[in-house]
Amino acid sequence: MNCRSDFAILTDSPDGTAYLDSAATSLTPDCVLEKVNRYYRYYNANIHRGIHNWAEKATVEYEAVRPIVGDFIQMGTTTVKDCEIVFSSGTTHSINLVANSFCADWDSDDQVIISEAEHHANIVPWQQLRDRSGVKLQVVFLDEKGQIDLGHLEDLLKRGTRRSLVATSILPNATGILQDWQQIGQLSKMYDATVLFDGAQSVPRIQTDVSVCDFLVFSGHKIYGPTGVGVLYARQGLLDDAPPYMSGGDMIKTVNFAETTFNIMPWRYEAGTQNIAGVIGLGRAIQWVQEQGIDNITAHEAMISDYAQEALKSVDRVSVFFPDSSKLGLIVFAVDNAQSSDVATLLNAQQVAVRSGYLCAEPILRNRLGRGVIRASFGCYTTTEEIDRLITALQKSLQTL
Amino acid sequence: MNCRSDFAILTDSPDGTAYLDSAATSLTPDCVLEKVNRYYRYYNANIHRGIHNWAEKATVEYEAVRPIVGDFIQMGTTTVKDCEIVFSSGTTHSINLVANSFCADWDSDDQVIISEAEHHANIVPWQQLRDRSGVKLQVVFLDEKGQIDLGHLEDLLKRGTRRSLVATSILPNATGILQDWQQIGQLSKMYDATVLFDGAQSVPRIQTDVSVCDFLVFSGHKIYGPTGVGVLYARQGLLDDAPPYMSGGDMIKTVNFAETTFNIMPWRYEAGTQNIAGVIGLGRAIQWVQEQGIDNITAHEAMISDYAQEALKSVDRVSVFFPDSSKLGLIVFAVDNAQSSDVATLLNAQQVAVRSGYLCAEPILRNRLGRGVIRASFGCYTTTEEIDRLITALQKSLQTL
Amino acid sequence: MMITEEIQDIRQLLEDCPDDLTKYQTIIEMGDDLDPYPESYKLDELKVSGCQSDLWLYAEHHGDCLHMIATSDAVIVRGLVAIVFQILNDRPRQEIRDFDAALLAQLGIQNIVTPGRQNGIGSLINRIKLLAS
Amino acid sequence: MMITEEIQDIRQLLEDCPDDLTKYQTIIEMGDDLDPYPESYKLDELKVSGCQSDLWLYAEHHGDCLHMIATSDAVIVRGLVAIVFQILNDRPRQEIRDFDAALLAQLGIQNIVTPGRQNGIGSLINRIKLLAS
Ligand SMILES: Cc1ncc(COP(=O)(O)O)c(C=O)c1O
Ligand SMILES: Cc1ncc(COP(=O)(O)O)c(C=O)c1O
Repeated sequence: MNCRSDFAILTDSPDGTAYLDSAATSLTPDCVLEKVNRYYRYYNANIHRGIHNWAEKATVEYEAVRPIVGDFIQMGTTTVKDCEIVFSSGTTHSINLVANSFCADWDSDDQVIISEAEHHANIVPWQQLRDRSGVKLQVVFLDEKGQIDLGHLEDLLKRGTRRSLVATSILPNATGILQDWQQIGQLSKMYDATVLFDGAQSVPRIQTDVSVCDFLVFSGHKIYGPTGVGVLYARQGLLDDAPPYMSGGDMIKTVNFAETTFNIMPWRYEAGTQNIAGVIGLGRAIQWVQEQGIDNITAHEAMISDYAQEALKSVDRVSVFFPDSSKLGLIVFAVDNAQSSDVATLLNAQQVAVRSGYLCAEPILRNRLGRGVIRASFGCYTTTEEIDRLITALQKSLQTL
Repeated sequence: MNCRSDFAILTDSPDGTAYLDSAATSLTPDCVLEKVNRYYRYYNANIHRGIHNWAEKATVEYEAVRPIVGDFIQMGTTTVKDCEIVFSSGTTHSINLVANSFCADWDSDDQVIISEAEHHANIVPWQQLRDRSGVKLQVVFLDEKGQIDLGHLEDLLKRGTRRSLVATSILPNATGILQDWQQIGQLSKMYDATVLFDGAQSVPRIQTDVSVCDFLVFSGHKIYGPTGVGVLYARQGLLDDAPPYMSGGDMIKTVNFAETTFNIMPWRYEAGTQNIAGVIGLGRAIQWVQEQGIDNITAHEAMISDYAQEALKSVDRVSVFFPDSSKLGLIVFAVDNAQSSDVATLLNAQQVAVRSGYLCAEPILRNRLGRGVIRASFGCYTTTEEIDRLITALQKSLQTL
Repeated sequence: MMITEEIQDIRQLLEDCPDDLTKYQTIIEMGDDLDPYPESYKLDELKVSGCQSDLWLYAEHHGDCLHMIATSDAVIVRGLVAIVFQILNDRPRQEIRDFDAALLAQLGIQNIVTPGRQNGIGSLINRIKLLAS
Repeated sequence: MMITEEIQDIRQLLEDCPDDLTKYQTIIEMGDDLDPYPESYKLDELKVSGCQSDLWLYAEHHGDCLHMIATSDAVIVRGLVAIVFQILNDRPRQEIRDFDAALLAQLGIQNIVTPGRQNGIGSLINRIKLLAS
């Protein structure tokens, strides 16, 4: 990959940081900032409701992002695809929306199956649903390779009484192990389960395809886009009549004090003034990813991840999480006799930026390791030199710890 | 006011638009864009959980906006004020949060009182609460001056059986008539009601002071800030233990599959990766407003509004909504025998940008006028020349309609 | 005339206008020629939603062709309807179904082809295509 | 010594370090001098939350003064605790209550004074002030 020059933060960075925290948030290419700035500088208006030129231009730019997203996640060529893309404030919002709207009438005859390796965003909303409605919340375990145990998944699906929702991450942020998502989708479909894929980490890294799922969620800020914006893909028909999660302006057809008629998908779920600049920036970010080529990104991140995993394995006292599985985009590891925040602090003192702690995925880390970890994570701009800097800085840190 | 040069969109605008739609969204001064760009160019990181320099810098910048907001809305000088400011995705989100979290255990013994002049954002969430929980939803009417009828409000407060929430707009977007909000707050307090003020239109235009309310909500994009960000001020203690509206990462203390402990205010209500750039930009926008002087802004907008109202009254076939009350920031009017979207379209053809239709406040417009309207709305950058252009363009349009 | 020719004609007419205001005046005048629309047909099920103004559309199959009448309380919408009718009314249904709405962009009128289905004349075209099938 | 003098002392010590890594090494070494903290005091109610690492703090009133012991599983946090103790431990409670935590910014250590109350040593200071009252 040869994209570093697209990022002023990498070329002009005054502090020479090796940024290895892209799984938390990715850096943003200049073209995305330019696109966002153009909105504020040339047509800074609210959308949908205005008749004037700026409002029209803003509406066109905003709505044009739906087909951009649709193409990117391979929704196929149906003409209705705009109606399947809802803009949210992020992955977390998207999952809460499904838990509250799609599952509004679920109860103890229904079950939600998540995996052991989920991010809190894909755990807590389901716990809240369980506590509110009695839905059964089941956890499918990982096998020794870090893959969702399909046998266990099938057991859980078999035992379900009425409706099942399988909600799992395609690329869990606590393992970096790409799941066999097509298989998970197909197996779940055999049992008529609804499938929600958390694509927060995968959509920026692999070609995703929604043909094997019903819902796909991801965040703008992890795919080289702005903060405060996300996507919910929802297969046509699934959210047509559900009670909206959020209500207010622009998601209604007509309001009077007695009752209100809601708008149709996708606007039904986009209450209030949207993150207009954010959505427009997200569209540009996805186009930028397409310009780089998602397959090139996959290959580059796989190369970097292999390189980093091999290098880390050779460092004394370091144990990589699931060492025998290859990783995509991130490596999670721990250091014997050293607390993870100490390691991260000393790495930072050497201008190497990593994450430490429980990575918003406390259950798997507490259950499997009983301790916090360190995570180095990558973007398509990450270089092997940055990995070398990580290794050198790590070795130096361990002399102190 | 002399601030137009702070807005590239006004000085470089290639199409010479007279932007009279600031109540829908305000224009954004260059300093706000610069602040947002600096985040993406120098410390593009996720907040709270990271240990490295960029994460720390982003966290400091993000958290520094809470006291900026607190000062601006005159929270006083308590040291705990950070805990009373929650960042949301906008006014709509803030109101939904209160309706779902604060009112989570409300039922048919409780009542919510809104006014006739509310925006859909301050109607529909309460209808949803009513439909879900049986809460009584009451509507207080306006008097002939467009002010909330305090006698009627008192009647409704008296009749309440257990808890009451009064949720009204300080400056309704469908009338532009500044309410006697201090009186409304004091009267409601006499009856132990909780008071929520919708400050979407007022916070950008007058010095607000939260001493007479419990909740104050407003949006970044209407106060010269970015899209996709808003504020919920909640008096200390009111939201400490409520069930969160949205759940996921960063709003938790600890998660395991059996149960989850939530974080304290305000983070408890900021699930997932926040609109980091948006919040940082909002902070700069509020500082910019303070640099201009909120009192200067009030005076300027009052002057422009008077000027526009007088000018409009002199145009044949035009009737101003509540003609005998002075307006702040916006004028709503209708034209005899002309449909409002026709008028707006012809104004737009002459580079004058206004809103038309029901302004996301259908009930009052349908009930009082039975038709859509035209709204011209102002910012602190609006000039009397722009009003003159409106009048000329309007006269020309009426020759055709 | 072929659809593309109709579009070219209207485009020419509008291009000849010296400014935007005149363009809309021309459009409004075109609306004056719409066939009358009976009050009794102003039914909710004949309403095309998505505009700020009300728009009613009634259609019948005349043989292979689709015959339509429509009206609106907004004179600009009436004019836009007249334009759409000049292009599509009384055409074979197959031709209407195959019509590529993106062609309307050539007319250079803001709002005539709109993103999503929230406003403008886009929902009218969708409804017409539906009725043609 | 006065609080401000202690701060100046530590500041000098840290400023003399040639780079950030050495600075942290110095901090870690300061943690080695902490008084031992009994295992039996590692109770949930003595935990100071808000750090990525565990931090326990136990305090007693000795006359007017506050005497504290603390420990952490993170050696940098232990070092930061040692710094805070050098400044505040065994001081009159009134003095601790009046202490302006913003002064710690002079130490120039990232993370030592943190925004909000979510991470770092900020919650330790808050807890100490609480215990001093
Ligand atoms: C009075 C009032 N309340 C609420 C809103 C909703 O704000 P937002 O769309 O930013 O959520 C608006 C703006 O449209 C408003 O004018
Ligand atoms: C796998 C996964 N799911 C969900 C999330 C939550 O995303 P956000 O914080 O943008 O809502 C993250 C990111 O932190 C993630 O890595």
